[in-house]
Amino acid sequence: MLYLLRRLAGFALTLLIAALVIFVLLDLLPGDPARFILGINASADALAALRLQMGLDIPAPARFGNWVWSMLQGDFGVSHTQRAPVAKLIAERMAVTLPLSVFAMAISMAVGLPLGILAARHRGKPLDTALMVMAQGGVAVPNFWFGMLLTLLFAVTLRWLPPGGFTPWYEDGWLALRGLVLPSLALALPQAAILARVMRTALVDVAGQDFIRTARAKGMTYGEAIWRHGVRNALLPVLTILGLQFAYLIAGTIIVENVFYLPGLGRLIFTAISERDLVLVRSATMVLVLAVSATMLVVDLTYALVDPRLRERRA
Amino acid sequence: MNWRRLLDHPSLALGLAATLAFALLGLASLIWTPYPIADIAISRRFLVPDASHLLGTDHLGRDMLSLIMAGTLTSFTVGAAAVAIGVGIGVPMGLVAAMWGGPVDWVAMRISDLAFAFPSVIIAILIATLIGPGATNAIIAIGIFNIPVFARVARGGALALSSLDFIGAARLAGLGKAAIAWRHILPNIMSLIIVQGTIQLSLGILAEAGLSYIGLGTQPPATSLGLMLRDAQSLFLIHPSLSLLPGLAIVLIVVALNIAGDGLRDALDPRLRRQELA
Amino acid sequence: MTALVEIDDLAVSFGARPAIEGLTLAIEKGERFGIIGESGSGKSLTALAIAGLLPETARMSGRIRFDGAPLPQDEREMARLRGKRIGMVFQEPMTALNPLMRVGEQIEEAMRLADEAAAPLADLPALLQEVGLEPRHAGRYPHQLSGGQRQRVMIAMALASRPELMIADEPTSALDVITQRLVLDLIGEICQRRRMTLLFISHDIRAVAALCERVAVLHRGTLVELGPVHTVLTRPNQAYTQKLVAATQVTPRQRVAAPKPEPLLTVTHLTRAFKGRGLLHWGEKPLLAVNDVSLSIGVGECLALVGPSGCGKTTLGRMIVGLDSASAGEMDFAGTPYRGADLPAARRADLSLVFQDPFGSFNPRLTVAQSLGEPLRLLPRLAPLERQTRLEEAITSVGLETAMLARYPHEFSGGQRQRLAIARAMVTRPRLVVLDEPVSALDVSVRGDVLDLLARLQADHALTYLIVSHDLDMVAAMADRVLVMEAGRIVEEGTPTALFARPRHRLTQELMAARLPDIVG
Amino acid sequence: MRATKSLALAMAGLLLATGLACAQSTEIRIGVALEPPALDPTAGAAEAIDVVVYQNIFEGLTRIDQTGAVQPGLATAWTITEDGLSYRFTLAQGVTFHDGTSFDAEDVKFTFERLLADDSVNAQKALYQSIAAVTVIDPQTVEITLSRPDGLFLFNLGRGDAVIVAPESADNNANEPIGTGPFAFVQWDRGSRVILEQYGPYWGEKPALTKASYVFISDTATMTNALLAGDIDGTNNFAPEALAVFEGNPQFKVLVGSTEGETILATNNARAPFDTLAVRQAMAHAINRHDIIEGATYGYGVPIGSHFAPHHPYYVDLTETYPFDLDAAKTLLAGAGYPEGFSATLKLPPVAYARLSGQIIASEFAKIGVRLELINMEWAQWLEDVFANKDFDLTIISHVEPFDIGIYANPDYYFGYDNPEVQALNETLNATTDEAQRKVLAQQIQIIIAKDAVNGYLFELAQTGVWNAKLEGMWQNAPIEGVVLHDIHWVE
Repeated sequence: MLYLLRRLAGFALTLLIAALVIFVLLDLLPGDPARFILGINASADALAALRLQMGLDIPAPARFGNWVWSMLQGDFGVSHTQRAPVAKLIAERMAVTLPLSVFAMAISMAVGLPLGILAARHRGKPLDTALMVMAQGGVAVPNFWFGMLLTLLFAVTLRWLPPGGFTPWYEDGWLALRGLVLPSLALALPQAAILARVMRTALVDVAGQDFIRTARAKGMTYGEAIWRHGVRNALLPVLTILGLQFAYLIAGTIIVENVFYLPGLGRLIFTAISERDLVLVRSATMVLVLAVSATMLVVDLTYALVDPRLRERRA
Repeated sequence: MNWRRLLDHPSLALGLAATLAFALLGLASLIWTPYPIADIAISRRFLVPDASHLLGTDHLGRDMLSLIMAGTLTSFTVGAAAVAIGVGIGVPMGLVAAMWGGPVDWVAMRISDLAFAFPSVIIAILIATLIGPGATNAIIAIGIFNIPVFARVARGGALALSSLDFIGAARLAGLGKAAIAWRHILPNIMSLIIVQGTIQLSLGILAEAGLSYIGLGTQPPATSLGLMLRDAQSLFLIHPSLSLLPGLAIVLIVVALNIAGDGLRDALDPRLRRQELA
Repeated sequence: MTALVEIDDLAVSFGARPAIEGLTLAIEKGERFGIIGESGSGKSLTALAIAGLLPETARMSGRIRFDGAPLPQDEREMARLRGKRIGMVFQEPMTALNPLMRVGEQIEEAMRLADEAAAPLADLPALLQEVGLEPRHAGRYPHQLSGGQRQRVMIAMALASRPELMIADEPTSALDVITQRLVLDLIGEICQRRRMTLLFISHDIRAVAALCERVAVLHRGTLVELGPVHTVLTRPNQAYTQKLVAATQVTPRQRVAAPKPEPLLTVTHLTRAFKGRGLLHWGEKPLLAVNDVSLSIGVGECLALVGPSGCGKTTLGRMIVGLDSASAGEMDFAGTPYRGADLPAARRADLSLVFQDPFGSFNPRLTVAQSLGEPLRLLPRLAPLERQTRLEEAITSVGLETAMLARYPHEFSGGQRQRLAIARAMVTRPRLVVLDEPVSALDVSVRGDVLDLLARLQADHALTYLIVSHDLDMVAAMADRVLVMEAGRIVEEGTPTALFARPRHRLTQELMAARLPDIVG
Repeated sequence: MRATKSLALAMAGLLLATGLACAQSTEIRIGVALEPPALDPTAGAAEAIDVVVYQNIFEGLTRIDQTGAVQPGLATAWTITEDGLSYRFTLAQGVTFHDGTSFDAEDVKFTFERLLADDSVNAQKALYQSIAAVTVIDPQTVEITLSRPDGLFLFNLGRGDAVIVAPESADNNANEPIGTGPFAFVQWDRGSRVILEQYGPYWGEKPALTKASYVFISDTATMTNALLAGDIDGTNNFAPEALAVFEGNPQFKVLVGSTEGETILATNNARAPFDTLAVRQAMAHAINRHDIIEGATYGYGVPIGSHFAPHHPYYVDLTETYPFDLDAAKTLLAGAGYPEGFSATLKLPPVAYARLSGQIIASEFAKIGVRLELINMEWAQWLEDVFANKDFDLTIISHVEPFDIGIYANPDYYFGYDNPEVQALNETLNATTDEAQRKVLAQQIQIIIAKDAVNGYLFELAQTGVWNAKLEGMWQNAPIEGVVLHDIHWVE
């Protein structure tokens, strides 16, 4: 319980500092959002009117305070350029980014973990070598590049799946799902390769430990011992990697969303930045940071849940 | 570490040799490329490979081989500079955290958490809007992402070492914490840092490609492999080689680095080596 | 009697390096067979070869027959044979148990694996009771049990299948003295009751003598001597066995001069509390590793601090040399008061420490000269030439050559490294040396030499020693005075002779009772 | 690659065959590169807004047709007084807004009062400054009086900035646009698409399409894939570099037309050394239009020698004013006191034509000793640095406003050209309504600015649309921003 409180306090502090960093960075942004919205030939009084409307005349510390305070109440402000509540805009995009990251994560785990286990069980044999060569390639292929190749094959040539775009879930869940298949695959490939490598290393490490020998002494074959005792222990280091991978995945979605013209959070930030939409960039970045930090938190807590040693020491 | 021993590992030798080959190819571009990369000649664009242009020319009539040489250099430079930032800030941070412990450790780890919470693309976007896109932007963004990685490696390594008796012996000999970190811990975690360095270098090269691809990395007239991919992607169906060549170069460099990294780990990690013998 | 295990011309090698060569021996049904050997002798590999558990990188030749039949080649069949007919107990019970599984489940798993023939199995509580555990222990995770309890779990697991052969590979060397004896007795008792064949592997000759009927002595992969325990250990034929046996008898050293009564170090009401840092730990109760300890060491005295692991003796030693600071109380070294880490630099040269583990106490990246020279920083006025002389003096005084100064630690054996560690402790010409388990990590055969060296140095340089150890025999041979420590407090004090002859405190009595009998001819 | 392509074609044929079995489609999906930030064309400058809403959702009093001519819109007829100061408009009958409210003269009055109000955020407010009063005569008649004659007034009324909005809905138009056009807004999946549906009670001739989606795809390669995969039916402006994929492909038609975009190497005339005529002339001589048009637009741009659209009736060909001649350029530079050339920055906005032209120009200029440092910028930064603060040496930009030669009469404009002669000519031009006279005046200005080499005149942007071969009725030219759906239909 104390551990949980302490970890939560650290989490909250990290978020607060992150908010400060984001605010300071974005407040220094060169460029006038009002001019961007109104464009080249806008008159000076039109600009002044818009600036006032956007609250750019309030001093910075007060704006920071207001921002954090209203975020805590679930109010993320109103986007300058899109004239819509930021919370609503972010929620719409999360309906794409969240399933995309989760699918990619699920695919990478479903592919990477078994392959890693397979390679570890056949350590040093041709199968291991073959799998690890594939993994090397998988890690090395840039995901945007892979995404494009996937589109050419499955969308342009075979026409099995859409080349991009996204149908909202409420309209047609099946179409929405289909739209996420290729991007998830593109995102998942390098992650699966990394996972396979990590899983293999962790399992090989565990395989050298005494309790595997104990399990074999109890009457298990090497394979059985690895499966029943090795995998669960090897998953502990893998868990840490999974947390880190989520950060990479989020970075990856921003790029992959561009390849597949998906209306995700990454593209929202991207367009918002080029449109100088301070309020939107700030809050959307904050949501991404929150997502990454929350994953780290969940990983830490899961760690404690899975490993009885930690549960006790930290409780 | 005995260098001849290192080269006993064939995959390590292969990985290092390939990495070195690409690095040399890139470095060579500093003094010589078949054609200057700023030399634009629309009249000779999209040439197929021949004797005068071994890999053909691109959409502005620039020599592909020259571009790949220069692009490789940029990719390596960005990756290496980002690793340098990560090592330069992360390792001291990790060592300080491990040596001083307590609140210092807590603060250092919170900073590291904070850096982790900003995916490199986000940092790149933020920096790009502040100082404009460019290779520097990519270096900083990837570098910041590297800091917590190295901080954790250094901290973990230092903590594992700090329970060993020679650290106690050094304290008895009157060495301060900084001196112990410098003289006793750093040399012993160097192999960890080198291995992590190769991994981060390959990740950095990939990240640079990604950032250049979305327009936040290297800017013309300079070039990088990622930028070449970006320039060529819309021409993929018409002139596939323009994107296949830099793409292949990225894949090969990253694979070479990873093989070298794996080999180094096997060769340097005493725990693995002991396992091999026991 | 027929043989249960027959080993014929066994050879095991790793690459070009042979680990066992031409080993032939047989273990009879129902007998208790011991294998003695130092590290690297191949004794554990022999056990693994019998169980078919050799590492993948090992190459094996020769024949092993179990109950008349050759060991099956098929991995699954071999595994089932292990599961049903062989039980194994390993050295390190912490790592030998799966940390993520309750121990009860781990024992049940062993039962299920042996259940294929539907033999009536002992239920879990009965099994736990047999190894001296309570039913509630089944629900615990390995880290929630003590070392002895974990080893009992291991034994229960080995027994779960009612095996014919029990292989115990150094089952007690990771345990403290008292537990060690209890576990040994338990193994012996169970083998007797179940009429089980035992293969007991150890470097501890007295443990083998206490438990086994026949013994094989292994040295560098070859069989040195084989025969009934009594014969081999009381009238050894081979020089190597003789040396091993001799090493178990620690001869009391000669006192040159009686210790002077004036104290060099006094410790008054010293306490060291460990507690979690930070605001959120304020409610937790601090752990008192050292609790209100007072003692004094006279000039030229050799004081020993004994006690089970975790009693706080090492923490006390670390505070004395200034590696750790007391939470309360004070120390005084030759007129300088201090609390630990605040020991003034000028005084540090007069105090030194010899660490337990000769492998971890040297930075692998520094030459011996660099490591040995490090404490000389405490004497900044030393001329460079003088420094060199000091180093050479120190290394020759521990019986090594000056040419070795240029080498790196990995080029030395364990015994040599411990000599180097002693040399490093001597290089500043200290007055008090704290010896933390100075020989327990060494092979038996070199222990005697190191102890002799320590005794000689004490005589030559009029040193004062504080020995921290759990080894009663060593302490009896070395110390002028003994302090017994338990849970952070000193519970008994006296000369070794008086204390060991008439122990008054319960702990001292237990420690004495746990001593294995000497080998007497 | 050939194999992939032909396989793709085969598959496309298959899909088409299945498509034929269905009834004649009345739906269309159009790919556009930029997503609008909001959908109110009267409160933002983004072209992307007009691409979606102009003449589809919203209509103005007049409308611009695909030749660039002014046609009646919500005003079916008008009369202009002799002095050119008073316009009386007759409004269409039976017009309703998409929310059901009716349209009348009060809406027109509201629209212009809103546009001209102090707190108005209309980006083109300046264009309508000549309006003195809007008077409702009766529900079907409205009179607008001007403070000075304005030759472009009717054209400006046809712009997206002056579409008629209703007081009931105007505030929500950014997110839920309500107009009088043939298509009504249905939904906007931000980041993805906007969907429009035919508005049943539309007052005019009904369009053929019943539903249209605008799909936002910024990346050219992705757009190519989407077209090839049949995920979209066409796009109004496709990147010229990849047009080769669709040329000669019978499934697609490529429409190449004109735009109002004069692409120029804008030069800071107020800053040394560009305040020297000889320097600007030297640069003009060093511009290789052929290579730039080939390299940056793959041959689809039309060379220009002044700031004027080649398809406009007033156009004069001035491309040979300063022919490509590096020697002449060097001589001029030496004469101006720069025998070794000089260094300067070239700030480039994030559009392909600018980035590519910039690289080519930098390479050319290097040959006369002018060393350019390329600085790539995002739009907002460009607007701030270059456009608002005039902190630049050179930049490349396409001026897409129709008939915008008047910017050369504004000495405060970002390129800092201050020539009283041009200012006087422009004033006369604005006050002149006679076509022949206007033409003479406009041509005079064209010649002066070309001779003065105010900016480097590069090319007129082309509009290169790619459409499904079975689509008809798309605008080939872009006299004004917008993808007008009214006439688009599927044919067999």
